[in-house]
Amino acid sequence: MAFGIEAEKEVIMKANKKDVLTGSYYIDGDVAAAYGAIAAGCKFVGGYPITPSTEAFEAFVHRAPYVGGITIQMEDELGSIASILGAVWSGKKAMTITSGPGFSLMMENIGLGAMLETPFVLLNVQRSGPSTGLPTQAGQADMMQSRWGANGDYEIIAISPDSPQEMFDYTIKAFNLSEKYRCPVMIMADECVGHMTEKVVVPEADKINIEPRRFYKGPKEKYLPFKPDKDLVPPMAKAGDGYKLHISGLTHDEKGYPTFSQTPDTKRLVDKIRLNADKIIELNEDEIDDADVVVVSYGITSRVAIRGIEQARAKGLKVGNLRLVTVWPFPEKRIAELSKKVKAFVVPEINYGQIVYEVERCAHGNANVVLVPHGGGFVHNPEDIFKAIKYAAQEKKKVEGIIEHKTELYRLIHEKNS
Amino acid sequence: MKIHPLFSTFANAVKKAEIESDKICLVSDFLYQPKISEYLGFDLFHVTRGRSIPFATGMKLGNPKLKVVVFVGDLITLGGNHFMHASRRNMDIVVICVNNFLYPKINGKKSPTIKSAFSPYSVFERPVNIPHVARSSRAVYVARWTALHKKELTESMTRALGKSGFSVIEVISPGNCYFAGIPASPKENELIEFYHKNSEIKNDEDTKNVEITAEKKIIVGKFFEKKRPTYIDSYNERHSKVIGDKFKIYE
Amino acid sequence: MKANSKGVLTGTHNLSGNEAIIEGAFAAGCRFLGVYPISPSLEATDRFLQRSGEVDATFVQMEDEISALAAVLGASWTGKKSMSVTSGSGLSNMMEHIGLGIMLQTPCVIVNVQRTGPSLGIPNGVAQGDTMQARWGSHGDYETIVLTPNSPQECFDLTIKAFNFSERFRVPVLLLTDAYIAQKKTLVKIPPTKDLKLISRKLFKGAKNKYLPYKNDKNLVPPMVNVGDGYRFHVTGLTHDERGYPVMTSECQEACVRPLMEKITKYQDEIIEYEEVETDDADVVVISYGATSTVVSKAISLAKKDGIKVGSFRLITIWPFPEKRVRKLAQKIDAFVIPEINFGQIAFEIERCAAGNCNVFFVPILGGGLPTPEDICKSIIKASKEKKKIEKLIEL
Amino acid sequence: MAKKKIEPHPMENILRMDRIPHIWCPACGIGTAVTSFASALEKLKVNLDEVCVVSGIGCTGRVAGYTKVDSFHTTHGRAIAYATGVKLGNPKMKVIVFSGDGDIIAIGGNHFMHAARRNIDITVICVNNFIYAMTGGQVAPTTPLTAYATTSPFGNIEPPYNIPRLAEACGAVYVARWTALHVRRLTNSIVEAIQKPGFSVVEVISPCAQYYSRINRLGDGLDMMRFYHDNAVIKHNEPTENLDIDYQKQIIMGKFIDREKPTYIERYNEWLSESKPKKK
Repeated sequence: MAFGIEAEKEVIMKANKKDVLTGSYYIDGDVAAAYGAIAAGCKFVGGYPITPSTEAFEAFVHRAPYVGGITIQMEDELGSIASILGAVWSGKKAMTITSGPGFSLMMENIGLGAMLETPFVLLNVQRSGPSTGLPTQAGQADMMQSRWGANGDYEIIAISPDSPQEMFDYTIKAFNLSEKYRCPVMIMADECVGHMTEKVVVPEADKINIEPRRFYKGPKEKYLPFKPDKDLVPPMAKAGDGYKLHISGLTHDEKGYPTFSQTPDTKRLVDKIRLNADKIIELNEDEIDDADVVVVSYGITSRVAIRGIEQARAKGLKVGNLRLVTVWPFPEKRIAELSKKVKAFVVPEINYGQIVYEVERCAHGNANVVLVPHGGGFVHNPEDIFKAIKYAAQEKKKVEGIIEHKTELYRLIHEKNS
Repeated sequence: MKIHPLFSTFANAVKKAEIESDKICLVSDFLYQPKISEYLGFDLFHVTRGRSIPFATGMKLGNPKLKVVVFVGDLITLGGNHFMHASRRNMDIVVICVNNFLYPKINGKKSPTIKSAFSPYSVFERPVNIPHVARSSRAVYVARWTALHKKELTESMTRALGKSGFSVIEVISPGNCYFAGIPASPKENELIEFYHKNSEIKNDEDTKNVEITAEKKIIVGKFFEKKRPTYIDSYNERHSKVIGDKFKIYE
Repeated sequence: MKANSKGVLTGTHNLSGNEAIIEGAFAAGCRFLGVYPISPSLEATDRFLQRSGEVDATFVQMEDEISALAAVLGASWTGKKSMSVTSGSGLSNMMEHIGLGIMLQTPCVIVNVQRTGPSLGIPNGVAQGDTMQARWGSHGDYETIVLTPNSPQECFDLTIKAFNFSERFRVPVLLLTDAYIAQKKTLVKIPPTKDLKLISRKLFKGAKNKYLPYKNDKNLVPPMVNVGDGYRFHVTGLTHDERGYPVMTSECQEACVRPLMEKITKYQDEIIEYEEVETDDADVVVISYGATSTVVSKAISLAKKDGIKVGSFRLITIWPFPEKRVRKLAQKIDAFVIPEINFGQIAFEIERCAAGNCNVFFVPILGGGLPTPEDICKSIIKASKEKKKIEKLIEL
Repeated sequence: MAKKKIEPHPMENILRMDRIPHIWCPACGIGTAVTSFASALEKLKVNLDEVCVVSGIGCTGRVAGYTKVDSFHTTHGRAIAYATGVKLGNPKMKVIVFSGDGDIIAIGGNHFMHAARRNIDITVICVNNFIYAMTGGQVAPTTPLTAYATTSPFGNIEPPYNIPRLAEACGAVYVARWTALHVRRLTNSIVEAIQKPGFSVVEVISPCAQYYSRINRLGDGLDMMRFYHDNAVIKHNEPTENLDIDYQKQIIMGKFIDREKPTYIERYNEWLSESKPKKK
């Protein structure tokens, strides 16, 4: 018998008035994310400064004392993520903020978070890599890392906002998803969105829905920390409430005790996301229905792509726009569906090809896949995206594999030399 | 089930310190004895290697009412930095550092705090003087005992539990197998006897002089005690001073 | 280049996978190990220590995996072939420095003895859950070379290969083994010194003031120098120009980072190695690597008794992925069957390369132990019965 | 017009002139520390080919890029670990880790502690400006109590580290502290530290006019220098527990520790010769 969420499914919780600074602001994406976190009820941030995510941490530090929150600047990223895991288990909603190299350092404990089914939010304001790379400039090259970066099998949810307003909105959503599925949720923003200053409207508190933590409600002695409800997510308890928890990063059974081989129950870590994917995935679609070419993009690139798409439409091309709001879990079904209808997908991203592999996989050879790469340091030239669309619309042949569109920058750097 | 004497000592200390057992939370990066939580009635978190102190930091800040106790084995390797910084901040946690002269669970590999005789590879490695590092990083309570100094250890633990601030108790005890409730091998029993015999109680000794070396006896005792505002105390004090009435005391 | 006979233990020895790796490393000329102990990679460290005196190798046990790999990178720049050995969560900790190794183009070999994950998982449990991590684990764009042996003998051979690749392309190369291969003991034949073909990094020979640390040669790999040889160079993890000085523009990023990937993709045909058995007229091809491949051959012979035409395709190089070959195979056959001790990693990659030409069946195996041949055989039979094309990864 | 002959810079063989101008703000003390380091190398008359500078991330982390010796600009906090590898790989090298307080003491604290414990023969020059300057003025583990920073907008509540004390506790063999004003003494200290076999630490207190003094309204770089002039006192061999730095209070400088201990490589070789199987 499952206790917990079933009983109070109907209860819709609203944000706390004190936490929401209703009004409209002219702020950057980092700050908006901090405001969003506070509105979502986040009371703890363990952080470590790293460009370009620092502003989010700073904004949280400034507001925290007024909303009953607390912050700590830890000694490194390993410490900051471990501290938020601890804070979550003592009952707080928590977030950490990082970028590039810091994200790489967090890998081990992201695995721990997934293993302990700890709901937390990680804001990664991506910069260009690898290694130190370009600290102050945009990149989108951590997308695959967010999904695969830690050892072992687990699934996470990743959201990619494209404006400061979305940084606010989707930070709240990220908290809601993490509480609902008890998994790490990553906000994969990028430097452009993080440092972009725009109007952000903070709605009234009662307009903001909050997913409460699914605390266990049954008798204490019957509590099994990893016994799932029907939706594969177990209800949670917090330390200090007398549940005699044993929570271990080792492979464990329902009780939380270590086991010596994986049980089918371990697979729940991936299944709870994979089987609930339809409920999690959010996409923005525009003129998809009769499109020949669909541009698949996310984050800041999706805003740059609009210009390229408009140019192409002006030339009479039928171009649809598919924006991934949730990047992980990947919208497999939708891409597979579209692949049968369209000629080609055009995937611009600020990396040398990551999400494009997923698009290619889900297209199952039904449509061409064109990659418009950008090494980082800036956003695409919309012209490149337009040219790629033009090419994709004209290509009659089915081309095997990913077609890489040679951008202006590529020609400038590599063809001039040779 | 056989419980390591250390745990019974700890349970006694909790009783003596009159702390509600529900509020006690153990964090460890090397405990392999899951049933401890059931037997002793504490919450137990087993986290990634070396990260137990930041995890505990988060727990304490998340819910200041908890009494967070960290049991660590190889603290001074992976987690040395967290140790120093939590100590500097005076996070209100108790660290029980089981210096077992062997890496727990890892085939008896060298640990930095090891004396040359016990591990073939460590001759050229210097040991860390845990009490001295703790004191230099401003811990508020520093003690060291061997596992057989039961009475003194209980006292130390009681004191540390009752204190607010970063308290460090180094416990010298061999072999993790033993620690995990598996019967000790004769060799381990011999070792634990050896440590006990080879130790000398010197309370309030300057931590500079308590380095463990092959030449002299292991100096044990309560070395240092002080009072200092904890992180949360300073947070509340400073913020209520600067912000005034709008600030709600964090507790 | 020929090997230094000092490190080569010519003859036949009974070695575990872990030990064979160290012998391979010594034979390849490795003289530095930076490590932090973690099960189940310990025998490797032990072996290195036991033999380090004989071969004049340096060993350091650092305080964590982060610093272990940092020390390896530092040592590599002094001209020593260097390596690190780790497992599971240790690899997660190394991620930041894999990025640095890529950016500084530092040759080194990282051995990851996979254990069951995520997080601490099962310390001695067999698993293959780090294959995607090996490719994508560090931030930013990069390409890497990942090899997976399936026997102690291959552990030896591939370690030499790994060093050769890392020296040739100046990249960190990963060797992914698992708890099963690492601890299995079999006879390993170590050839005489003169038969070992080794590659060492190309050293810069020109005038000292002419040296540019990141001026690529025609193979897109810049020649290297050693610390202390008087070139007084500067290298940085920031995006840099040929001189190694940071430049903060997207032009420089393009010029700096793309060759890091192209130097591998360009020569992938020379890197990629796989083993095919009876794939020519097969209807079903089983794709496996590492520990699972040791079971697959038995499963195939079982399936053949049922009259199914089964072939085997074993990945030896996982990354770069043998895309071309898999694509070709997909056009000829009905289905791929992929048993992996994880919940789906390489299977996604194969689904991608199959491009809808054949069905892709994925057999997730629970970590901790090996699958039985019967289980895999059952999956093969199921796969062969499916005549309809299903455009989806099918989990069995 | 006749071409005016440009006189070579006196430190041209130590600094990378092709990278000048550097990125440091006016009135920053890092430049002074680098100059002291360069003069120390000149004084030492070492073969510059055998000197290696390793830096981490941050303002001081950029030092590696301006010194014309083998130089590595590595990841945040890992400079000491990287240097350990360089030293062990080639024991002939004189390895200097030149980095900031955030890099060495915050994220790299563990490596600092363990390299000191092992007594790896490297020299750490730690420029302490009390703040994370590269990222824009966040609180550092050396920020004095009550000082303001962007992540301590209400005043710092964490007691700062006393770097010499930490170094001593972990086992460093040479520990000194100077301010960016005391150039001559600083240079002498760096000379001594590099000559000293073992883990030596030189802390350089440096003004950060852009962030630390701006956020705390302490005036410009010159005011900071004046402050050092008035408030810094030299006390050699002072017990390290007295070396805490309070907000705008006295700064004690000097050489505090100078002791002998076998280095890691010495111990390692000793062990090797013992453990090698004896031939019969």
